Amino acid sequence: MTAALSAPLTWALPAAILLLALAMVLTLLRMLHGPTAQDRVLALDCMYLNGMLLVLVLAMHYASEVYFETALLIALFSCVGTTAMAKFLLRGEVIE
Amino acid sequence: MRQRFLPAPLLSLALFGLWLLLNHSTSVGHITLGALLGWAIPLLTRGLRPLPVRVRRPGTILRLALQVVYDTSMSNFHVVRFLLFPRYRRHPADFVLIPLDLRDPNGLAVLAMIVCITPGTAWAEISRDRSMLMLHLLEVDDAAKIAAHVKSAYERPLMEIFE
Amino acid sequence: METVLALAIGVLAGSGVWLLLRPRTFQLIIGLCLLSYAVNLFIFSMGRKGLAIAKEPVLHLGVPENLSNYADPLPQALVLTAIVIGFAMTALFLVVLLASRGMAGTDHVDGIKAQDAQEML
Amino acid sequence: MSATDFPLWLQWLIAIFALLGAAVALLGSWGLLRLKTYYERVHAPAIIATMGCWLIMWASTAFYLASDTGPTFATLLIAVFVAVTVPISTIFLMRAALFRDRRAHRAVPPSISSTSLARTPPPPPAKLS
Amino acid sequence: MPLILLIILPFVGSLLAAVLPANARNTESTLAGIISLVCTVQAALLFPEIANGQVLRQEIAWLPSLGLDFVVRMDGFAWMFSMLVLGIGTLVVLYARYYMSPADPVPRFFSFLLAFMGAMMGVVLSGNVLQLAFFWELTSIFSFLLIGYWHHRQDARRGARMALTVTGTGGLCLLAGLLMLGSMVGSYDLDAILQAGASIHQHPLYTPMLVLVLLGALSKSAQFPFHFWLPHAMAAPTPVSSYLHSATMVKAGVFLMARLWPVLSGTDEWFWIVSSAGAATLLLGGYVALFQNDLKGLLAYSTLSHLGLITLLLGLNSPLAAVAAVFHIINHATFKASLFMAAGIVDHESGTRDIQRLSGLRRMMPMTSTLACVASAAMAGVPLLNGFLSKEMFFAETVFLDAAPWVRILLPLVATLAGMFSVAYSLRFTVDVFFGPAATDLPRKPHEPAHWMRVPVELLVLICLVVGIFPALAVGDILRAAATPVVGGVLPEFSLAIWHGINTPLIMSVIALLGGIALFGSLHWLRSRAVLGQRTPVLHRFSGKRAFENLLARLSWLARAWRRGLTTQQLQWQMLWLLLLTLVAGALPLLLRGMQLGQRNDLPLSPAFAALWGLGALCALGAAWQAKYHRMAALIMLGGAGLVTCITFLWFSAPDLALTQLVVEIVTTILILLGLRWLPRRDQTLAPLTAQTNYRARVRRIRDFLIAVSAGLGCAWLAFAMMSRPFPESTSTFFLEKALPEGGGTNVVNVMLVDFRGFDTFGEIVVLGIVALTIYALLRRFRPARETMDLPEQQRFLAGDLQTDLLNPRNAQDTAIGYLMVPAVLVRLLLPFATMVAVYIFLRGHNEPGGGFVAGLVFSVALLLQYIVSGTQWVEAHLPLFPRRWIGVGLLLAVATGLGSIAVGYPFLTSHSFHWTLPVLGEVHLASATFFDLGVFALVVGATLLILTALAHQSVRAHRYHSRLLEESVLPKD
Amino acid sequence: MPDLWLWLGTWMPHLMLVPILLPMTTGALMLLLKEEHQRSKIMLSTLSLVLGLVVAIALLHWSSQHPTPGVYLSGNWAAPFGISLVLDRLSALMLVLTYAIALAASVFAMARWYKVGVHFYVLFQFQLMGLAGAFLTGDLFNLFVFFEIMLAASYGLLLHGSGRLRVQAGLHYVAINLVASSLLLIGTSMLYGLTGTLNMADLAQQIPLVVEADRALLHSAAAILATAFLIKAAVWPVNFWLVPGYSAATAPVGALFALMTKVGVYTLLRLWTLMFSSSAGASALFGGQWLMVGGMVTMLVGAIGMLAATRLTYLAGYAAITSSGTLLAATGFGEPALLAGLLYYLPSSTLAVAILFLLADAIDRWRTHGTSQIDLDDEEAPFLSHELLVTDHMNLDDEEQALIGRPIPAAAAFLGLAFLLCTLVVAGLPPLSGFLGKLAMLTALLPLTSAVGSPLLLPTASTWIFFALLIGSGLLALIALTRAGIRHFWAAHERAAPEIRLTEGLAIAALTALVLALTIHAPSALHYTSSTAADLHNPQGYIDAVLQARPIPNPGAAGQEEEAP
Repeated sequence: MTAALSAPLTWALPAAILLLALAMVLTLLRMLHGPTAQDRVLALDCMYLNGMLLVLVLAMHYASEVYFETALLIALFSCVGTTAMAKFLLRGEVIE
Repeated sequence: MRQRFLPAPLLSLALFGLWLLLNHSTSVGHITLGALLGWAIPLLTRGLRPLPVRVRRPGTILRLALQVVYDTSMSNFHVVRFLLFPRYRRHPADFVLIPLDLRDPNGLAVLAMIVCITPGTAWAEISRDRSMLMLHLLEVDDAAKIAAHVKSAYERPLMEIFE
Repeated sequence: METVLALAIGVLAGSGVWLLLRPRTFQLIIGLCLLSYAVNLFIFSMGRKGLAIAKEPVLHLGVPENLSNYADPLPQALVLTAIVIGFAMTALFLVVLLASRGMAGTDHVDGIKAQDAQEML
Repeated sequence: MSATDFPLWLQWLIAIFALLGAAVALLGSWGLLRLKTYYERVHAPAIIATMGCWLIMWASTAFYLASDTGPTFATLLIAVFVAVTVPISTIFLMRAALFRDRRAHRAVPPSISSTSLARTPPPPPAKLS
Repeated sequence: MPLILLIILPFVGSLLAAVLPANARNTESTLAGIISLVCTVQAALLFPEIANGQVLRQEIAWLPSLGLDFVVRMDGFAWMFSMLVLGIGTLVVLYARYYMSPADPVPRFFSFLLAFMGAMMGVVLSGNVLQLAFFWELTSIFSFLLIGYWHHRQDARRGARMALTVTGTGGLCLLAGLLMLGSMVGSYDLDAILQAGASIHQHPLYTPMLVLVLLGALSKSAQFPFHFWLPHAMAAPTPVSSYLHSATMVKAGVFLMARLWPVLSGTDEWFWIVSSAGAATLLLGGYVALFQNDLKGLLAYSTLSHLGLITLLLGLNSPLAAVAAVFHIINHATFKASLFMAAGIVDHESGTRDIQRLSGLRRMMPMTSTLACVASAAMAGVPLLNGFLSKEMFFAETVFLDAAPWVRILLPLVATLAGMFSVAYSLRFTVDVFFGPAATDLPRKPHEPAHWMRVPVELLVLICLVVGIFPALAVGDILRAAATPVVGGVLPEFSLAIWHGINTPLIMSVIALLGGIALFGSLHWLRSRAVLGQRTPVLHRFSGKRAFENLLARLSWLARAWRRGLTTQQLQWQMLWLLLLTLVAGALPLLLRGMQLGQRNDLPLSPAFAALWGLGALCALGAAWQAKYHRMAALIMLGGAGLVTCITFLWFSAPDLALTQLVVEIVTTILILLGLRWLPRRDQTLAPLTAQTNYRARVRRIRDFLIAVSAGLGCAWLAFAMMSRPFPESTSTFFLEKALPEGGGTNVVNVMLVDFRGFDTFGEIVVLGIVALTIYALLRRFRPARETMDLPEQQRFLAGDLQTDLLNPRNAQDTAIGYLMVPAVLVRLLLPFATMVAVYIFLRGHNEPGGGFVAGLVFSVALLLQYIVSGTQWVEAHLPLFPRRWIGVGLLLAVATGLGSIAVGYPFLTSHSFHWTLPVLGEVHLASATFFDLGVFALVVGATLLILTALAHQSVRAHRYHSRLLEESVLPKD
Repeated sequence: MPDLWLWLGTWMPHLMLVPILLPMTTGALMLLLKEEHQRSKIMLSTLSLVLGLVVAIALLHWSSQHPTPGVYLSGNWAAPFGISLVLDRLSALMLVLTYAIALAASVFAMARWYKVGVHFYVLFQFQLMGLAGAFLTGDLFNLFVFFEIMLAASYGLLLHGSGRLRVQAGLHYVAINLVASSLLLIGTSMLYGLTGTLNMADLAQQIPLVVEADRALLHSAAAILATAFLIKAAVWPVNFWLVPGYSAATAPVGALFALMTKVGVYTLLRLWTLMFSSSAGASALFGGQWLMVGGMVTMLVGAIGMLAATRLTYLAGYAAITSSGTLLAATGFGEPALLAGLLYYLPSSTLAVAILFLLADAIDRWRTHGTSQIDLDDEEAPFLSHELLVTDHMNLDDEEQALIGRPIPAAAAFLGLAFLLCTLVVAGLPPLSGFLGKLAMLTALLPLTSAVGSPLLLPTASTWIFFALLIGSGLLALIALTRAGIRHFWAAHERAAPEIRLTEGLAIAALTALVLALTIHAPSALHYTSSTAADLHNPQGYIDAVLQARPIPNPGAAGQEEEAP
């Protein structure tokens, strides 16, 4: 316990990672369940967000400075897939 | 002349900042390179950005930002509470119509950002002539109050800034 | 960890293979994508000293350059190439699939009408 | 400087921030799963994009500042980018949902654009200022 | 003159003949005549040496590694045959000059004829059995071409094909047999083989070898049961028939049997196979010849019969019989060639070869008649003609044979019967055609042919007479020289006298003569009573030709049936086979050698990772499950699986991979979505499954499921086995050590991509470029299905309140309107930032994760976002991109960078780093790899944009189509 | 001429790059030209091909002069660290073959085919790059990359001109090859995992050292890898894609594709002789019998397919399958003498199949007067109705047809001769190289015993089966091809003379001449192939050459510019 208290990062970060992974699983359930296509897209969007946070925490956990770009790209581009899908649902074609 | 060689100074500045942040370095080389890129990229992508952006009143911007931070934090707490204790839901979710006076696309875009990053509020639809905005709110107690809040807290400053 | 990854590869490959055996072109392309994930992970798992955590092959000053400090860079380079080629091939297959669909009027892999084929399953 | 060498208060700070952020993400995802209608569900990820994102971002900024390498303030960029991109996807998704629900004659408000405008075939080119 | 010229000259002549103009009949025949005459004379001049028992031999090393030295070897037997080939060849050329019509395209004819002559000489003079097989097949081929000379006739085509198929097959068998023979003896050289003598009879492979060789020989000589091709080969022009199908080519079979007689004969197998085939042919040919109404048909069957005789003689395992066989080869060649030519003259002058129509030609063409009569008398074996002599020898052999009792009784009977047939058909040939009342209804009025056309016949008949009257004088030496090598050195005693006293053979001859006349008379009588039809009694039921054609037809049907069974055009089956094969291939070694897992310690399991992959697995399964009807859902789940893969890469220390996977994932999603627009909606009109199809469907699914499960398990097992094994030393340490000092970068993966393994990257970008171009090319001719050509459902015939602000950006000048307004502003703002990020990722690539590829994709995705929001036309109007030029420039940049190092003396793609110290900026570091990466960047941008915009442009086409429909007001109102 | 070869030889080893880089640069340059500049594109392409052919011949010459293979260390990294290109006799031979066929096909395409779609010549050049790379590379993964280049370009070329048949066949072709590529990756990565290297020469050294516990995995990896190559080499039962695919392609592409199956064979040959040579310890000659069996079944299927085929392109496709089966089976025996025969047979059969594809195009156009599409209904068997219909009686003059020959138009005669030549080569009849090749293999199967009476080693059953199949498949091919030839050249005499453009004729003539040259120069060709076979059988020379090649040393900091090797 003292070890845990003296080095909270050693357990807190894995716990955070686990929470985020569970969050992703929850979004997956929504994705599987649907019921509408927009629900699934929303779930994917959310999954990407969770994934991005997971990457950030993972980076801290492993004290790595090179994971950041991945998170940055997720942040920048997670909307692209969602937008394309939403546009497809809305207009039947992605690029008009 | 400025239009041709420096089409978007604000954007250039932002890009310059982005460069320095990304490289977390303030060496001479990076400053030169960042400035160069900040100047060149808007120039190259100029064709795809036809809308000029004019921004005034930095003070208003600051005020608006603070307001947004405050509102966002509050609504975050609301939503968290709502999610944690679903039983204590007080009001149903609903759409809210808000008449708009703001017409500038950039201003509307900032409004959209504010609305969207505020949990519990989602941008649903804007009328074609931009005179009416429809939001979806997680909890609607009084639609008129919400509309008034949006107009006063966000739309007005935005109109000041962009128009 | 290895078990999880191996199982993951297995599931991806199995799903991909199942889809490869389906009659619709769209199933085929999804199957190929899944298969390529599986293959990429498979190649990736072939690194020296197995899987490595927090040992990115990005050199740090003062850290001895050997495989106990860095992940094996070679499989990573291979996977990179494989990803790119896989992407290109997916794109190509998609377009061929569309063309086939346009010419044959059906999305069966053999270009036959659904009604004629008992195998639209 | 490795993470375990951080001062304890900093470790706690980072740990709490990260855990809270993760918890918020979990809560948001839970909301996504649990809420009844699509329009309610749309709001759940918003807390991830704001609160979850900011908490974890501050945690990692603190982490990198303390460990003296890495992206440091650049992590702020993530929050900024998220703020810019979330509206894009939300607007599209909401519009798509409304469109599909209206087509399916579900109970959603009618369009707020005037319908007479919609019926005229190609609209006049809208020239913006 | 070197012997080899005897082979080469005809081929040279053939080439010359082929290039002469089509109407050069005289030139052609002169050329052919001169060549064959020169060869004949040359060969004849060699006789003194040959008669001494010398064996002339020339060797030219050709393919020593195959044992195929070019050995030209001439002994007496070969000399005799060469004389036949060349001498009769000369006469045939002369004859053909007059026979062929002026309108005939003779270059082809003479060219093939000369080539055939060369090939035949090759067979005869081969001193190497492989060389013999080589020329053997050539004779088949040229015979095929000559039979098919009048290719507009169906019988010619069929006859040619049949001849080639039968003799070609035989030739292949022969080749196999000779290879075995050579392998048994240890050499392909004929001399060596002949010296091996009877020693190979004991070899275990003797019988199969013998069967194969005999298959070749018997089919070539048209022996039963391969006899049927020869009559059909008569569709060839008559010179060809007389040359190939009586005098030379068909003799190749007996030539071979005689050639290898010392080695092969002397066993029971030999006796039974050869003599029974000979005897059967002898009788069959004679019998069928009796009923032929076609002159050439009659001659063809008589040829069969005589060849059967020769074969029978060779099969008797007695040296004397072999001598008789050799003698009969000579005799048959002379009289049969002359007969064919005579028949050709009749045909040529009267316009028909139908014996029933011909009659009394004696009056119109007395000379020809006389010649034909003499020749057929020789064929019948009338004394004082050469045929008599060899027949006598034959009869004698059948009588004095040392064999089983029933054979000793049967054989003379057979011989006498065959003699009778021979007399009868000879009579039919002469009496029916040349005697009797003059025919009146002939197509042409017959008269004597041109004198020179008759000369060959005259010469040949003269030989018949001379040999018949002065046998010993005329051919004694020749026969002796020719027969010695056949019997293997020791020539048995034989006498070439006309009169041997009254003995059994003579009595048999007399019986044959008288019986033959009687047979002819009775048949004549029957025929005049119209009892006999057009067909051969009894035997017409057993048509070899029909059997052959049936066989071929059946073979073809069978092949088709097998092909249907052995191959499939259905992709699912192909996939099934492929996967099964892979499973077997992958599993078999493991099962055979035992599967072992390694001992390596696991990394500690992270529950988060397990949860993540639970999610990934569910996504994969979900995608597999939903891909049939819910494409969108499948695509979304694919995205989920991709994200988990990306995070996995990151987790296990591969940031470069994670970046690439992420961006590629996004582009792929857009791509598939773009494609989804052109796929049909879920088909609701599927016919409901019947109970039977349902059952089959279930079986299929279970089978596929099992395969999928085993493939998955297999992959998992392999992966786990590999991961848990201890690894040997690898090259990787080298890369880690050299990356910075020599590669100039700290990101080893990137250094590897642009330096260590730059060639891979080089290839990879080419792939991308090719694919982009292919897609562009394919989509240029894209023809979407009709129902998808219309607007998407979402844009069709909707109530106004659904459409409202939904605008197609095509219709707006600035596309930032309606629902797109706010996104457009944000997306356009995103572009410069994304570009900046791309530059950042590009520049840091060498030292940190990133690089040209990811940067290119980032830039492309940012641009694609513009396309999505603002539409194709607006983007392209505002920012013209030329993706193909990007591709071209990218490739050239990469090549130029690579070649740059050659310019400074280093191999391709060697990387160089440059360092400058500039006044203000300090140290500037530039690696040549950066330029390479720049090429990658340009190419990736170009390729991605080309691919996606080419797809996107299809939408524009659809809209154009739609508005055209609107204009034409043919849009269905519903 | 010798001076030219000498002069070119001085450019070694950089010359080895030319077959890869030249087409690529040409392709990239063509991309920069506008679409209207077709003429200059054709010129550029032809020029580049001619140059490439000259270089390939120079390389052949070089390799025939040098006992050790040429090694090029790209990026100046020593093997096994960098990617090395290796030029030995085998690859030089394949290069010359590739460039010759490519040049002819491209000349053939000039007449009409390039017009039916865009980027024909660009894709053609890239295809060539892929082929050349696959022949030259000495690295397993790089081989995969070049395979992908080759395949990607072949997809494009196959689909060139679009149309339902092409797209349908293309879909199957692409799908199968994508799966094959996955297998290739799995096999390659497993080999890396087990041996720690990707360099083929190094692999050859490492494989005997693999620990016994890993050998099952090693063999599994090799088998999976081999499956991938077998798919490309069109072994039964994974060759169903080939015939529809190749016959749907345009003629010049079909001709080039005749080479593609040979790439699979080449790769198997290369890897198998390196990795599982007789000196590979416990893995020596692994899988040889499977290759043998697979090859023989493939031969049989190919021959049956030829017999069943009615369309010329199908005939050609099955001919390709037969030839590839023959080569595989011969490979499986692992006999140097057989290998020599195989290597001689390979180019001739490839050339013959390529000519067949070109001829099929000309003949089909002739048959349909260049107007309508070919009647594609393959399910009926027209040959049974009119050429093979069983007739009862035989009389030679019933039809009263004129006994005067019909002159054959020069163009038809030309096509006919070329067809005859193909028939002879494919069926293995004399006097052409097909016969010599088969003979070489046959004699290798039944080697001469030294002396009469010496103890005999009777050949094994598989030898006999292969022996019979070699001869039997030739026979079936002969039947099928004569049937087709008679039907197309003899039976149809009412037609006008075929229209062949000069370039088309030139292409066919050039390839024909090549076959003839191969026949005439058989002694030297066979000498070359047998030394190639000896090299392959004894891979130590290859291994040493690759592993002992040294990069150019770093001259150190020279002035302002520091160069890192």
